[in-house]
Amino acid sequence: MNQLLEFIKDNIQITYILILSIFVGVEVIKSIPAVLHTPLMSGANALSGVVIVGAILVMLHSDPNDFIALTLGFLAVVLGILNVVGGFAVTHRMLQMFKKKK
Amino acid sequence: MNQLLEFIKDNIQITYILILSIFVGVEVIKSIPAVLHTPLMSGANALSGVVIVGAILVMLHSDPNDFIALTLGFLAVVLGILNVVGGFAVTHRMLQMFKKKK
Amino acid sequence: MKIGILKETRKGEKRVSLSPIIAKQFISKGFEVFIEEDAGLNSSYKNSDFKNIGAAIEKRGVVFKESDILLKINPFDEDDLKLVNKGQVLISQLYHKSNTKLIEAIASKNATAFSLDAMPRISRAQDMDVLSSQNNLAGYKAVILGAYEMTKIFPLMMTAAGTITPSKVLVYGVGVAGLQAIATAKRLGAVVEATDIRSETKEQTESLGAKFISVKNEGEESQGGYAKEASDGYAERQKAAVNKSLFQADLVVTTANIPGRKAPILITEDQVLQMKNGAVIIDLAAAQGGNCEVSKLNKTVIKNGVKVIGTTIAPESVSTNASELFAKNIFNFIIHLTKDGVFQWDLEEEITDETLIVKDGIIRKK
Amino acid sequence: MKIGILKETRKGEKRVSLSPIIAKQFISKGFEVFIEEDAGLNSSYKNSDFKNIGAAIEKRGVVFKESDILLKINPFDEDDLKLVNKGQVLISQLYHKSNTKLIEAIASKNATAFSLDAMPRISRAQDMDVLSSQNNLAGYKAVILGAYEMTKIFPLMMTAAGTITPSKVLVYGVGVAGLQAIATAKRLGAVVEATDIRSETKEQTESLGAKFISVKNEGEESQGGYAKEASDGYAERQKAAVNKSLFQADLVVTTANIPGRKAPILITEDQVLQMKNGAVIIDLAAAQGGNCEVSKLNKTVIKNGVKVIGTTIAPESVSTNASELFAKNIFNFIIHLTKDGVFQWDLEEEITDETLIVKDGIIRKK
Amino acid sequence: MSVLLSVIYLIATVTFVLGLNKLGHPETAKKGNLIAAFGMGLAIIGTVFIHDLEVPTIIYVLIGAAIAIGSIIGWLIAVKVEMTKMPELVSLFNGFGGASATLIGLVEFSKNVDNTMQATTIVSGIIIGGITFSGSLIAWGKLNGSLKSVIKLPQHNVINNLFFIAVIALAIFMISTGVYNPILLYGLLIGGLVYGILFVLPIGGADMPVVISLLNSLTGIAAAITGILYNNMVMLVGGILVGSAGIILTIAMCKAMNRTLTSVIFGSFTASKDISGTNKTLGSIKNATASDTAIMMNYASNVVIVPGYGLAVAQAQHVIHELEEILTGKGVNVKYAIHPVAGRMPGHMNVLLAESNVDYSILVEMEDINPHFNNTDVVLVVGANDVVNPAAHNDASSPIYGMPILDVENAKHIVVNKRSMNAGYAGIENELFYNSKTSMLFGDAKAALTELVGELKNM
Amino acid sequence: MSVLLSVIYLIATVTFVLGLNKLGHPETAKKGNLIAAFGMGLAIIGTVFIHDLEVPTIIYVLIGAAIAIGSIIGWLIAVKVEMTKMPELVSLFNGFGGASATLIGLVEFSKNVDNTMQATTIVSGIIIGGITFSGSLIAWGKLNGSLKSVIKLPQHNVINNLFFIAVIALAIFMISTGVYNPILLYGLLIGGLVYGILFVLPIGGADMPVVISLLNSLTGIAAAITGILYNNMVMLVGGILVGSAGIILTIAMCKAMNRTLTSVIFGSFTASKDISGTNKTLGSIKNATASDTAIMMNYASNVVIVPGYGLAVAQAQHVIHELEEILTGKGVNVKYAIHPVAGRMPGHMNVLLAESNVDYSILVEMEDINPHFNNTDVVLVVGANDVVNPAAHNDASSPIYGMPILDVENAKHIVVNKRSMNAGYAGIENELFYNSKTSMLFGDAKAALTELVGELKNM
Ligand SMILES: NC(=O)c1ccc[n+]([C@@H]2O[C@H](COP(=O)([O-])OP(=O)(O)OC[C@H]3O[C@@H](n4cnc5c(N)ncnc54)[C@H](OP(=O)(O)O)[C@@H]3O)[C@@H](O)[C@H]2O)c1
Ligand SMILES: NC(=O)c1ccc[n+]([C@@H]2O[C@H](COP(=O)([O-])OP(=O)(O)OC[C@H]3O[C@@H](n4cnc5c(N)ncnc54)[C@H](OP(=O)(O)O)[C@@H]3O)[C@@H](O)[C@H]2O)c1
Ligand SMILES: NC(=O)c1ccc[n+]([C@@H]2O[C@H](COP(=O)([O-])OP(=O)(O)OC[C@H]3O[C@@H](n4cnc5c(N)ncnc54)[C@H](O)[C@@H]3O)[C@@H](O)[C@H]2O)c1
Ligand SMILES: NC(=O)c1ccc[n+]([C@@H]2O[C@H](COP(=O)([O-])OP(=O)(O)OC[C@H]3O[C@@H](n4cnc5c(N)ncnc54)[C@H](O)[C@@H]3O)[C@@H](O)[C@H]2O)c1
Repeated sequence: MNQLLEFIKDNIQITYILILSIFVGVEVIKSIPAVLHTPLMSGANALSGVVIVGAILVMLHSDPNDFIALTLGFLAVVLGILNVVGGFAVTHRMLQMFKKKK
Repeated sequence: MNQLLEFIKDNIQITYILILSIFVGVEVIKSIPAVLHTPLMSGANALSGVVIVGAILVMLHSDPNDFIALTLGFLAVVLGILNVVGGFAVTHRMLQMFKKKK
Repeated sequence: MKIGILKETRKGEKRVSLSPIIAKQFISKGFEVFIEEDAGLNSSYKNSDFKNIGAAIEKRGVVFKESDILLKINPFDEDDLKLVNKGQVLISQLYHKSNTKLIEAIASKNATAFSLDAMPRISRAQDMDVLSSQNNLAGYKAVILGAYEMTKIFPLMMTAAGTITPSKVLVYGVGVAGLQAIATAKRLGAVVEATDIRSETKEQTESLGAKFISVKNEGEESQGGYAKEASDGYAERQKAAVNKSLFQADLVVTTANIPGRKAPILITEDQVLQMKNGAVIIDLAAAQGGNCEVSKLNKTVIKNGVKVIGTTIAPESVSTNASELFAKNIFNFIIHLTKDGVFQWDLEEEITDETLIVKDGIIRKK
Repeated sequence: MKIGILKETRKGEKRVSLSPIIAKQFISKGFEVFIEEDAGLNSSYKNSDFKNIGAAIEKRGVVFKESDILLKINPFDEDDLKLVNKGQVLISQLYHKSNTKLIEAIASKNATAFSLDAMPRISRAQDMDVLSSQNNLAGYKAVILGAYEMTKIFPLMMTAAGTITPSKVLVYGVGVAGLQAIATAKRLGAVVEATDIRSETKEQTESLGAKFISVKNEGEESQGGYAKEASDGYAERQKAAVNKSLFQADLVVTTANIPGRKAPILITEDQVLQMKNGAVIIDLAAAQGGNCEVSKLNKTVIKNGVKVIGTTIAPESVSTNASELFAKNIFNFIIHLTKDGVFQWDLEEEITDETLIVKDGIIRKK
Repeated sequence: MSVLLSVIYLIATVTFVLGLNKLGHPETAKKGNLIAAFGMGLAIIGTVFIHDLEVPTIIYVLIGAAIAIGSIIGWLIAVKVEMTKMPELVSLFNGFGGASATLIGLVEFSKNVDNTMQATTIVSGIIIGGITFSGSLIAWGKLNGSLKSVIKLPQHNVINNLFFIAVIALAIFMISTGVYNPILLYGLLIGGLVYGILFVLPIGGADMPVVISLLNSLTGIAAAITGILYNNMVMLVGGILVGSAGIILTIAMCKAMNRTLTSVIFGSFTASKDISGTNKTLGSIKNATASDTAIMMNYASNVVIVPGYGLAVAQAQHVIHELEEILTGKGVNVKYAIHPVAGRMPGHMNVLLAESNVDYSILVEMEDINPHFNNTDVVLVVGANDVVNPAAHNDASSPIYGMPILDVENAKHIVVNKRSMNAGYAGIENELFYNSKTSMLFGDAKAALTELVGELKNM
Repeated sequence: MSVLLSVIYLIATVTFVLGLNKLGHPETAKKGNLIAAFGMGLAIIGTVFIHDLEVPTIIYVLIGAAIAIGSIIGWLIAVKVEMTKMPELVSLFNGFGGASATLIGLVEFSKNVDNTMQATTIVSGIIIGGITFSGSLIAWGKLNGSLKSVIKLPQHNVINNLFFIAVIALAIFMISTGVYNPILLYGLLIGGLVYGILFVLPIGGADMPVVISLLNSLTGIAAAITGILYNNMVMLVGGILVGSAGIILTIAMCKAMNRTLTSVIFGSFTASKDISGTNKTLGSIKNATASDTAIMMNYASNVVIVPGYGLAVAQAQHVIHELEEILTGKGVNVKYAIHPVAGRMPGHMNVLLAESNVDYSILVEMEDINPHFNNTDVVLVVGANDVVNPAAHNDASSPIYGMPILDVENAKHIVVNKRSMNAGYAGIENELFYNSKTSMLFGDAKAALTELVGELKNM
């Protein structure tokens, strides 16, 4: 508990950011029609691919000779971008359904 | 422009907090029934009395002999707390109207 | 004050000018009520119904002799007048403009007479207005009569044995009776159209969910909420606008009247000949000469397979309700005219002034 | 194949077994159609209407001589049978169970006969079921007749001359006719209640917005969707449950039947005596003996101020629609029985089996 | 800052968000207010007691005294004031908040102006605080009637904008040159105060709530700016919340009044609205929105609906029945009052309501319902006019004088739905519409009732 | 971090919030997706190019290659896959995201474990990433049918929870002792992976979407944790957004399926729902919610309503008319298909719909509407059963064989509203309900249609 409090004190702004982000996430989603559940889930999934930024940083910071780090980093980037690109593309396709027909 | 960017860089977390707070404020309010406009305005008004915190800080930091600062600080606290207490109390009274009659 | 209720003598008339409920209200206001024997029978009021609430059932002669006020629905006739005494107050529908002889006879008896059909159509007189209350029922019954006479049903029905198309109903004249006819036909599921010379009736027609057939009105045909006689031009334009609907109609109800005049002819014989085989026309204006050229009062004329029924008897055939409403109108009227059981004779007052045709033998209105 | 349409001979009957539209459909399927002169007149079909679509208008004798199939609505009578030839196919409502003589006469002519009232009530036979199509119209017209006969109007009306309370309508028997009666009375604004021995009719009644009066049913009264004769206990319980509504009713429509039996008596004379003065009873079961003890077929009996009208004529009085629907039923039936203009005589098939009463002089059903 | 205070501020911030959120729903609004108040209390107490400064007792006493005085006065005013005076009170309190921010800025200016950043915050705090203070006071004066007329200078807009630009220019000059001259500062303060007055003066009384909401939002921003100065999170986040929520609320209020924000602020010089609601002798009318009406009805026990000819014209019989069913479902007791001559034919309303299956038992005749109005919370008059016109009682010269009417005036609230201020059949004015208990819900009956039903469903 | 990159991250964060917000409304959803994607692209490009590290070209090449490969594969899969396979694809992609987080953790563990804080973030990132990865793969397998059976160990719940506690205990042990042993770490990784499998295995196929949403939320949290490690705002805020929005979405999905989150996760062992939708020979049914139906109709060009006896029983004639009016108002072409024996008396539907004033011209007879169904986007069957039962065509043994029916099967979508799977008048099963184009909207017609109308009004 004390540690948590210490952490909060040391990272007070991060804590605010965390809490405010949670609020934004919650508020943004509440009361959406059920038919949008799946596209929204898919869109959120694509966003969670933001982890790719970390994967890129891993690679940028890797020693060109650190083979393991490079391989793992490479894999991480591939998987991350798969998540991002595939995620947005799938979402886009799902949302095509909502085009008003003539 | 440059200064603004510098500021953002130096205070990146504050900037995030600012922007996230704006989002929270906007999201929280959107689509409320018109009859709640006045109570909500009143409630928000009470919240803006949070400036009292600054007023208290002014007094806490004042030299006991700095007569002007003390007076101004005193006034600031009185006005601030007026805003807070009066604001919440008025809001509460307005909201009494929404009690379900039997 | 003593009120005498006479049995209606006109053929086919089933109403009576007072109902037991209203009789009771009169009595509780301090009036005495005398009912001619069997006066209410055709409106399903038994003598005992009246007796039970404290009215006296009497022979005709006694009623004439005892009463201060004599009530009838239809104009007093010669037989009645023989029994009227000086100073008695007669109330009924007198149609004084067309019944000059009757009015003179009343005057010669030194009696007083109010005519209910002369009621001014102002807001506060609405609850004394027998024309409104009776025409309303007439509108309803005209449609029921039509539905009864037709060989088709009103509503659309999609059934295993095929689809029955909805009947088409056309209403001429969107006054009190016309509106109620529209409403009733609509309820039964017919497709209803209507037309009138007064343009404000368009909105009223639509407010009942029916379609209005607009005829270009050059503004000269309407006056203070009432129709004037239509110009020839109007009649032609009306035919052009309405004929298509008329020739497809299964039921036509005509109610067009011009106060104090003969009813306008809106459907000529020529038009009848072009109508659908099996169609029915109910001419509620028959007593004023009829809106249809071929209609005869209280007769059914069949022309080219079209049944033309000239009638005013519609309210008579719902005698119970008609009598109730008439009685309530009369009650409101008498209460308005009297104070503590005595006539006020406030001749400045619009309602009294307009309806008081003969006062103590002097003819006030012609 | 040649179809001959006979003019109905029964008194008061206005229908005809074929309409021009359906005649045209027959012709387009390759049939020839012979219409007896003036057969359609009372349903507002002129001879020319038939002629125009290609049917032949013929004298009675010719129709009998030329036709392979002879169509009527009402049972063939002695006069008809004289003209029937060997091998002809007769189609009409024969009521074979109660008309044994007629059936024997047909058999003796070596003719073939289908009875439409023997149609099995299965889903795919619905579009050939004349009982349904005609009873439906009967239910509508019964209410119109009632509204016409009553001295009250149906709807609630709050007017300047007082409030007219809505009429109370009570329907006995919630079959095809009963349901349509409920719907029609409801449309006109009446307060409607209904009762039936089959408990599934409660939901059906409520689906039309009316109130159902439940009578405790001990389960023994219903069978395969049809009513059985009620036990005495049931009759008593029914009276107890319904009497309050009956004595307040302005209009009562009775439609209760038990297939192949006399109609049950549901309203006794004693009950009629306790009803409201001015009430009307329309007894649609009068032809089967009537649901009301005092009703007489095609007569209006007035008892204690209550008008009791025994009728089956309701569908006849909407002859145009009734004929259309009947014709459509017949069309579906004949199309079902034939293939490329020739009878199939598939005696295994339920509809053919049940309706084919006499085949080439042999009586199949009794 | 101590851990504890950090956590307290964090909690306070969370209560602010939750409180605002709950304030947006009728059912939870009261709770929301209490939650936010609790958080505010926490933040204040924490600020006073948790710090590592050496503070002389006298200061504590002063702070205590200030808080006590302010609290008592605030509480008393809030509890005593009449219900109808609440909006002006909000304006007054808001002005105090702005003044407080200004005062803080003044003190800090004399002590802590080390860098551009601080100067910027302090100066903007002072200006914004000043604007809110004076603006709010003017709004207060307008609402409580002491400032009656709408005062406009010629070319008011232009003058306003020029003045504002001048103040900003002065501020920028001061900050960028680093000349932190107190005289300049007081100049800015006065500039802010004057601009506040100029800003609010020309705006009409009916638009005041919008202005108050806008000023309220500004106060929030002033608080946030002060928060940046102290690097104080609760002030920063709380202030921004109020600022952004306030702007959105302002826009929502404009929408509800069918206006745009710019038309409120600048358009005060242009023509008034289509539906004129003022009559020389009868006074002015009050507009209601569908959701006002919905809330009123939702919390009523007895509602009476008065249908008239307009209901028939709009063919809104099905919607009114739906409204009635929803209210009944919420436990409200609903009746229809049927005037004998409502509509254009005898029984017009009966035909109409029977069509939508309204139960006969809740249609009540005039004589029977009239005594019941005393006891009615809300009367909804739909497309009726003459049949509820009190002239029938009061005005012997009126053509409807003597006609019995529905005495809807006896109810607690009356909402009248019609399309305009046009007269009915009798062609006469209806003073009921100008009654202080009456609000007008303008619009075609079908559209307006549909909206009303929608609002009620969301409650 | 450079100013530019900070700003870029800020912009990306804002696009995430806006994107999510817009994804919540049918009209703006597509735009929302694009906005978020744009922000993501910006963040990625910024990360690669804007920094002050000395990075050898080979690394750039590798990064470029990785991005190119991943993008192309992801794009191809997304574009090629059948519409019906999309949910499983989401699950697969989500698993990749989790794996990516785990891999990052593994690399960082070998390099940067200086303090408890870092250790905590890395370890939790690895565990959470592992759970999402294996869990998502299982979910994917279940959805695409390769993992058909629901596998449950005896006492599955207890085992699950004990296992989870063990993993956490191990993690705490490792962090608190500071013994950053790679073997322990791989133990934790495997622990996470196994737990992911244990967690998803026993959950039924119908509940998979909820599970995917939950795992998705976890991936977001993993990303956020990684963001803390790098003090990277866009990862932190983006991850938390996905995490919190994901949880809310998960709960909303449970609600829409009439379940609770706990019953999905733990209740997989208890009995199934009331309305059983599976029939040995006919297959299983699909449920629709009111809002599914509303969206379908909102975006349709031609809608046909098939009323039946149930509409009459529910007395829903007024609501269906309202539905029709709203759709018409939205430019949808609406017709009623009237079967000759729908209801219980000839003309039952006509009486009913006339009461609510439905225009006669849009009531279409069976023969006339049947050819029109090919061309119909949505058929809404309300309380009808026998009259749309294809057994009349197909099954010679059926009591309704030979009866003409409404050929609603020819339409693109069929929504059937009734209260249960009960039979109609003829007392027989209806295979239409098991058609792959059919969804069932269970509930009393009046209630269900009212909800539908409500949803449509909000669009
Ligand atoms: N019942 C009868 O037998 C009968 C017969 C003849 C005359 N009258 C007379 O008719 C009058 C009846 O009184 P009332 O109160 O029912 O009607 P009213 O006094 O005529 O008032 C109706 C009001 O409805 C409003 N309106 C019209 N269309 C509307 C719409 N689509 N949506 C919303 N509001 C609409 C109109 O105002 P806006 O234009 O501003 O919307 C109008 O002021 C009485 O004066 C009576 O004497 C009655
Ligand atoms: N029209 C006539 O003249 C006539 C006369 C006699 C018989 N029939 C027969 O009646 C049938 C008519 O077909 P149909 O499709 O209209 O009706 P149906 O086949 O009887 O089906 C009606 C369906 O409505 C549902 N339902 C009942 N109440 C409901 C409510 N409150 N809300 C929602 N759904 C409800 C029932 O399912 P749940 O219980 O699951 O809700 C039922 O399956 C045909 O078989 C026809 O042969 C017709
Ligand atoms: N305010 C009141 O007190 C009150 C009371 C009763 C009636 N009224 C009003 O008075 C008006 C007339 O009512 P009424 O029913 O007694 O009228 P009515 O019986 O005199 O005539 C019936 C209708 O026929 C129409 N008509 C006449 N000539 C026509 C022609 N050539 N073609 C087509 N239509 C023609 C008239 O316009 C009228 O609508 C109505 O508007 C009614 O609402 C008012
Ligand atoms: N599926 C089909 O093909 C089809 C076709 C037509 C009718 N039907 C059904 O057949 C049933 C009977 O129809 P019908 O109108 O020809 O019946 P009917 O004319 O034989 O009888 C009318 C009603 O009277 C009722 N009844 C009998 N004795 C009674 C008593 N003692 N008290 C009260 N009520 C009593 C019956 O239950 C029935 O509802 C109905 O349910 C109808 O829907 C089905």
